Amino acid sequence: MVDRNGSTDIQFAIIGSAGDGTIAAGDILKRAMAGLGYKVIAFDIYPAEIRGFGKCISRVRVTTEQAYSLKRHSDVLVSLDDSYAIPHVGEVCDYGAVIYEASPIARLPEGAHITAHIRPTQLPYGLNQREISERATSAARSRNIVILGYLAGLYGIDPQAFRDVIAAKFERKAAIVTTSNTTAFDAAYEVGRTVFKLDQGSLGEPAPAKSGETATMMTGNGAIVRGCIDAGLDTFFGYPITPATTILERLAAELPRHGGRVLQTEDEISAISATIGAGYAGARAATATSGPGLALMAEMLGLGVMGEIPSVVFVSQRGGPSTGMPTKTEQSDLNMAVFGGAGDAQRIVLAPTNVDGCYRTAGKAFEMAEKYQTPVIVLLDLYLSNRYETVVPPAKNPFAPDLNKGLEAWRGDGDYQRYQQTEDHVSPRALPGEDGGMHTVTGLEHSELGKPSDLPENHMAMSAKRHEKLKAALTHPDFTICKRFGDEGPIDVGILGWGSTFGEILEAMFAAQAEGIRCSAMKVVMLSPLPEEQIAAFMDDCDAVLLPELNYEGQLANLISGALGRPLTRLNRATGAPMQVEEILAEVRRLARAKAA
Amino acid sequence: MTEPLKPVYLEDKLKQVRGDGHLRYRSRSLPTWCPGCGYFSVAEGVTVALNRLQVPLKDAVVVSGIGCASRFPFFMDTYGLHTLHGRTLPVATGVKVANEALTVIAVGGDGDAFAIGGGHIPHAARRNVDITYMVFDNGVYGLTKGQTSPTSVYGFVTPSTPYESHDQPLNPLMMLLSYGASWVGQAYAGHQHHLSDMIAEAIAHRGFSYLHILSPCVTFDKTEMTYANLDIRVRDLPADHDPSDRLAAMKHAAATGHPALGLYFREERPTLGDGFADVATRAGRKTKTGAARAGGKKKTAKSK
Amino acid sequence: MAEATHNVIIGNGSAGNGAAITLRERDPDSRITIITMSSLPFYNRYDLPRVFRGCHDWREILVHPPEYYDDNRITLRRNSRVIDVDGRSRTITFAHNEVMHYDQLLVCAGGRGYLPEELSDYYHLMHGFHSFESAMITHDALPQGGTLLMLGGDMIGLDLARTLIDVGYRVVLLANEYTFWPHRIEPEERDGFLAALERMGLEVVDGMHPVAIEEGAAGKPARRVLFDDGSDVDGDVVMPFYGLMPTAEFMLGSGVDIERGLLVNPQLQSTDPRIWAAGDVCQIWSEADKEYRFYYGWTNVRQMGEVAARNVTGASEDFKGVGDERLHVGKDGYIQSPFWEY
Amino acid sequence: MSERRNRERETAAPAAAAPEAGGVWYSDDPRDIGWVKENIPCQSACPAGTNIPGYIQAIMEKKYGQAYEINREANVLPGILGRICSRPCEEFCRHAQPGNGETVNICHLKRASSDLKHVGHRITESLYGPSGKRVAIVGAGPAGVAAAHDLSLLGHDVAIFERESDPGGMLRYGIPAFRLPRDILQVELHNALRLGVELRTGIEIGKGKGQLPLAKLRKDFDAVLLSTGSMASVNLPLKGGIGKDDPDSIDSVEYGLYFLMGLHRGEKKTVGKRVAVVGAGFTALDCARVAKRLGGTEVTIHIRTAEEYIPVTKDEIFECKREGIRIKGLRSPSQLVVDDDGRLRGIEFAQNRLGGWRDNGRRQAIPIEGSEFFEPCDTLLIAIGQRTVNDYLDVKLELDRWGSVKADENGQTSRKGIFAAGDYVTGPTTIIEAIGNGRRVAAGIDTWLMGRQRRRQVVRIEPVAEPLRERGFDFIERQHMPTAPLSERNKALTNEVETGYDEALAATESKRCYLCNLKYQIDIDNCIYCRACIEVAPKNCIKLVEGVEIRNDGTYGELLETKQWDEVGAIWIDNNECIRCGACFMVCPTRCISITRNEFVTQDI
Repeated sequence: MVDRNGSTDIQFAIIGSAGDGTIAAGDILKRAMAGLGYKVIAFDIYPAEIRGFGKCISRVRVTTEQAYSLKRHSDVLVSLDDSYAIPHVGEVCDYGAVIYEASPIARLPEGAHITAHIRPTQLPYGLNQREISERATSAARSRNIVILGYLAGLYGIDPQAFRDVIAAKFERKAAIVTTSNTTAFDAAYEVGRTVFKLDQGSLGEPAPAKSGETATMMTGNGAIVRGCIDAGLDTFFGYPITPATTILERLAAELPRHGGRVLQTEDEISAISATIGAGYAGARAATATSGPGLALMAEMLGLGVMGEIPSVVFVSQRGGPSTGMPTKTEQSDLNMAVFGGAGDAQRIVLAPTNVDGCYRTAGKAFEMAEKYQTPVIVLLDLYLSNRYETVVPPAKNPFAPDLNKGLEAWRGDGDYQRYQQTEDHVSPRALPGEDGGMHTVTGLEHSELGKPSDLPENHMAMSAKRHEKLKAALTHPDFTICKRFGDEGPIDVGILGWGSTFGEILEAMFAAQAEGIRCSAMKVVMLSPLPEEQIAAFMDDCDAVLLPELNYEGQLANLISGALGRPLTRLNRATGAPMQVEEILAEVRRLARAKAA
Repeated sequence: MTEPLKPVYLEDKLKQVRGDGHLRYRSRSLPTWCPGCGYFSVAEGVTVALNRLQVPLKDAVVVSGIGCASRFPFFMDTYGLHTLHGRTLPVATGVKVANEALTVIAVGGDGDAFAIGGGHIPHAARRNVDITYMVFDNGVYGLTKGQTSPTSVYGFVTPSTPYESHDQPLNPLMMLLSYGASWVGQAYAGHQHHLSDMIAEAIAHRGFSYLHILSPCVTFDKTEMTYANLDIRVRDLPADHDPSDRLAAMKHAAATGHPALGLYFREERPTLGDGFADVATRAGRKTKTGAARAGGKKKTAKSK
Repeated sequence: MAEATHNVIIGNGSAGNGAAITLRERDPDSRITIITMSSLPFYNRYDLPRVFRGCHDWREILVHPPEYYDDNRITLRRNSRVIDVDGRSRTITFAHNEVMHYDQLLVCAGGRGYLPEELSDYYHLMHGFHSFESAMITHDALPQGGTLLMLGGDMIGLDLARTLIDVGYRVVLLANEYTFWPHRIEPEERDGFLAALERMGLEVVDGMHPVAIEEGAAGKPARRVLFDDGSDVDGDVVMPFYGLMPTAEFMLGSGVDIERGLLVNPQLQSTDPRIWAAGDVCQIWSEADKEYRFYYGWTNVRQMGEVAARNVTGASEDFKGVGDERLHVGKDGYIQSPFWEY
Repeated sequence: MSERRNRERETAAPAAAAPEAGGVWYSDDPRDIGWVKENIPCQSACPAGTNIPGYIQAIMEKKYGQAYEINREANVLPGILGRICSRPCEEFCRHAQPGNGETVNICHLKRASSDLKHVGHRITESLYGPSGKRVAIVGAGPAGVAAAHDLSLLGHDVAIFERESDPGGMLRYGIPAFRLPRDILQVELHNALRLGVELRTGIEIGKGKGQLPLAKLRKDFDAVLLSTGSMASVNLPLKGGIGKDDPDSIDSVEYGLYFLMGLHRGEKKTVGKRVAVVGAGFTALDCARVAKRLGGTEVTIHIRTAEEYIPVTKDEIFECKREGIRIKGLRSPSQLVVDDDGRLRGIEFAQNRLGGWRDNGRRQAIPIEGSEFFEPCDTLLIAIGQRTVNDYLDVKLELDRWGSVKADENGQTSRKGIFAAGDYVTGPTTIIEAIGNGRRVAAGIDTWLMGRQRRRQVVRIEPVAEPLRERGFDFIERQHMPTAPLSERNKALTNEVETGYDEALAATESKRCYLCNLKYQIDIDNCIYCRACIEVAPKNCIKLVEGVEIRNDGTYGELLETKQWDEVGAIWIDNNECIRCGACFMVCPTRCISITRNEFVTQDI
């Protein structure tokens, strides 16, 4: 658990059945560790059922320096339900610990208890989870808290950090909930503290916080919310859909405090409609959904493009097509985000690669929507939306409050032309209520005046206008549209990536460099319009280019090879699970060997 | 419980339960609803009802949308169709139009029905398509973990309405009565036997029957539509209520403080199927309109 | 294809491991499971005194590396306590409620330290030495250069005493009839042996009868032992060494014969043809002595495991106690015991 | 709703049961009787059928007097049994099942009910009117006293004839005072005999002169009950010509039973330093402990088999050992070794090996040829068993092959009107068995005298509003009986070793009882199969059931479980696994789980 250079790198995996409080336990654990100043990256996997059945896993990686992805091997596995945990025992590293229920209720056939599967190289810790909980609270419900107390005791982690989080977590519930859970925690802490320790190691100290910085822990969705608020979001319309729901919930709780308005509509169609309406009226407006919802919104987004109305749509991707795998992660809505809808309907598509990126991208999305008068789609995925990272919020608000090229920019004579052709293809935009700016927005193709017109040259010109204005986004101030990491100059293997997968890509790159492979990685944040020059330049440096993404078709690979016509190696995974660092590394090695040969 | 309690003997009960044959309508796999969920009661009711009506498994189709309630088809051994959020009724209509012989049961939760699916209900009702629509109303979004729903009480605090919801709840019974549903009833998951009776009646009714089922969500609603609450609040429709009196029915439906259980409204009128039959005859030659009407009233063959 | 025979061994000590590897050699296809209550793989209990020489990581006293079990296709069940064995259905029930079937069962559960019932009220005031865990706890309780009050002695205790004295602790031995257990010594030899112990640096108190143990008063050592004559002695740690008694409770329901230990014939087979025993847990019929008797010491125990395993796999071999079991005083004037040779 | 529910209950009503106000029902349905037998294992294991959960709940509610009465109803002498009972109940306690912890200290709670009841506590017994019948009982031991109590309660005139100067039999003459203080014995016997039982001590029945012939007794009374116990030692034939049938022929060798009886008659007894006791019963242990107190330094009990197989409680063995007594197994004495002037030097034993099981559930031991060895000792006490004597009989009674009087389950011997009970019939057993048998025979005598059975056993089923326990109780440790310090024990033969529970200890221990007489049942008519109860169950006690095994006697056997939804006919509580924690009751959404108290009561017919 304490690695070579003495700094902490320990990954916990808590596995149980839905209803065991697995996810809640993981949540308390990561918050407590972050509270102690550790860097945390965490990701939960849970089934669609609310309770009763289905596997839940909460993985929490605690490090001194921020890690970029989860490890394949966990150092500690806690089983709240052996039937689900047993297949994962192999995930525990040598001299890693396996903590399990020592006295199950039901008679078990041979092999049904986890002790049958723990390797001699792993450390078994039997714990009477249920009994400790029942002793402390007369009910078994606190088993998930019990294992936390045990972990704290076992690894000498400050129990107060947990007590605080527990208190905070159950704040809105009856006081008894907090007290009984704390009792259970303390009881188990004592057990963990006094149990014979099979491994003498304890956690290394967290890195001291830089002065003035207070690191907090956020999910991708949490960072989106923070970004929205800092960017001055006015209205938000949403409809619950996994994994975007928490954006709605968080904004519903927080936006009103900042003068914004949130409404849960009856469906996605209504949500995007209201968003477009508010955008027309000059509000910074947004909605959030997932693939199926985006599909419903396609037509209305078309109106947004056609009417050149600012709007921001956050799309957290999940396994598709159709209802697909609502609780599994995937990067397969890229095509729909970039191309979806009727007609030539280009819009800006951004894809942050980590939680901190979610914050910046969210804010910048509003700047761009406003500045370039277009819908902006921000592509997340379940893995990024739900995973926790410790981030340091910027000291001062980095987002421009108002970039609207307003009526005052109208220089022409005669009637105000909402769609006037200009240098930068962006027309002055009057907002309802502004004198002298009256106009009509329509989904019909229209003239500069906004009057319906299907003249050939007009449609050509307007199409050009709607596409050309977006090019400026490629140089939008203070925003990373793509970025290169790792070795400079000529490269054996270059890795291109987008979205959440880039974390694994970075870890793989570091590993490859450690093995002496000249390796470099580039993340592409702006997917439409595509930063073709930078990508081309990067590919020039590389003998081989690898593009790992979580979909079956290789959607970004198609986009790039379509745009640049260059060869690249695809690594497509559509398993519903995040990419494995080892998978990427193996591919990098293969390409490096191929080059050497 | 201090009421006199005579000994109950397991094997007598097992004989009764396993003997009557309603278990055959169940799937093999156990329902995945939260333990305590009212939907278990509905599931029990539907199997009992189908058994009572002797509907062959092959002729029953259960159609649902998205949501906890919509998992229902998975727990039946009949034909099932798990469609998209809110799109239950159009799909169910299609099934019925394609094969009049089928017993089509559409089910969904309050969100699926009255939020995203709300637009479809009036049309299914006025067409009087001969299907049964059961809404399991727990007044909350379960599958997305506890947000407010169209039937949630005013002032409901949920993750999406942390400062209380400020929307009035819909009154589904009033809606359906005004939409022109030809059979409207209400039951409660806590009253298993009455529920089974109502489901049987609803399925037997010829035309669009709407059964509203009050069904607590034990996971996300600890305060409003709980068993404890409903046990006290629910009452039976007065014995003298005349189910052909739509206005009287609406009066009862309006009294939401103490939801009344039972049959609110029933009328016999041509179904969508009759309409098709009528069109067919009109389109054809050599038939007298009158005969057509008579034929229209004839009950289309249901293999019940 | 038929299931491979499942040979289950209860106990992960030298008997159990001796049996396991022998079984593996003689029956390459069989399933072998070793069950142990400990959370550690097989370590050498005779190495436990090393804990007081600064060896605080159990990995250092493992007899085999953990991989050994996988390499030999031996399933090791740690933290697993057997609460019942049913000879009729040939099943084992674990404390964690799992039920396991066996074809042949080898009971090598060993023994635990015996504590005379008179002193049972004071158990919580004594320290143990039966496992790495308890040795560590004792180590932590014993201040550097502190005093150990050793009740009885016995060869395990005296072995520990040798080490403790060597690394600068003080050992007060309250000698009694168990002091040289399991050696059977003649009354006239006794004083000679006690003298030898004193030569080795132990402080021997003989003929005193402890009746109670107390926490030491403030400022005094942590423990105090009171004698029937009203006198007492102080020390930091009190450890009872009254020899071993077999760990056989879990076999009571199995239907096999038990007196103190499992009663087995010279082939180490119990009264249930599919249940065998080896090590400190079994009482072996000795035709010579016309009694059921115990055989102690690493060599004996290991030997028993191997013999049992061979007989399980078809051989019919009698166990004969190995080596000279007599205690004697060596040239250095110190006590020499075959039990210390391993 | 509850109205709707009632309707269904009506239809569910079985013919067997009969109603009573307040929701209480009485049933003689074999399934209900079977349930009580199966689900209250402690009560079933008690030869006297004591309502154990009943009295423990009373103690929990601090109603000690009531607890005492519940005991008296079944076992007549709670204060005595609370001390020296062999506790067949405790090994069957559900709390002792794997994973449930340690058995409830049932016996010591019984003692608590007697110790803690108010001084001048009022004994409540519903008396029957005088029957005009007269019954003579021979022998005032446990069986005789129990029978006397019941018969007098049933309205008969009872006279007990006792050879010794005081009543009690083995209680008084066998068991040492440090286990059973004599004042307690006195009070308890008095309570049992106070209903006008005429006690005639110092009278021996027999054909000898000065003795009262049985024939006369039979003439003067409507019925005679023989309960003279097994008051003779089984002889130990030893090689070497000495003490073939009478080891007393040399000093310092004596039969344990006579040793104890002499001691309790007031004779002076002494022992040497090294005392050997041969035998494995309570008598052997008592001998050893007495010897220790009389100054024996090295007291050893030699047994033929092994500790595991001897018929005494573990506590008793443990206390023995604490007092410094050693137990050595697998040996049979083969001969006494005596020096020339006839003084005992020691015993020669043969090494044993274990044999098969005897039909009384005990192990056999087989001596091994040529395995003899010598053990020195100064005193030898032999307590290898007791036998009945009936050479005194002047009336011809049929005997069985062991020479005991033949009697049917009602105690009726071959001679009408002459009954027999207790160890006298069964051979040496335990006090509680003797009492149980005495009471059964008393019922038999009553039926015979009155010409019909007057009482029967039925199940009383009473609704209980809510769970009486909480899960937390199950984790309370077993409260051990406080004992006098070793130093105190040897000071006097009369110093009681076990000092008894105080109120606090009794309260704590009583909480541990699962109250197995509570029956948790799911009303299938209102169950919606939602499994909320299963989720909260602390054990594997609530099951998805497709059927149930029904035994020939009409009682229930195993539940047939299924995990297949379309096979699940019922969700049912397996009361054999249930620990009565009430979790399911609290959580059921349709409140279809009921609790009833099910217990045996005797009804007049």
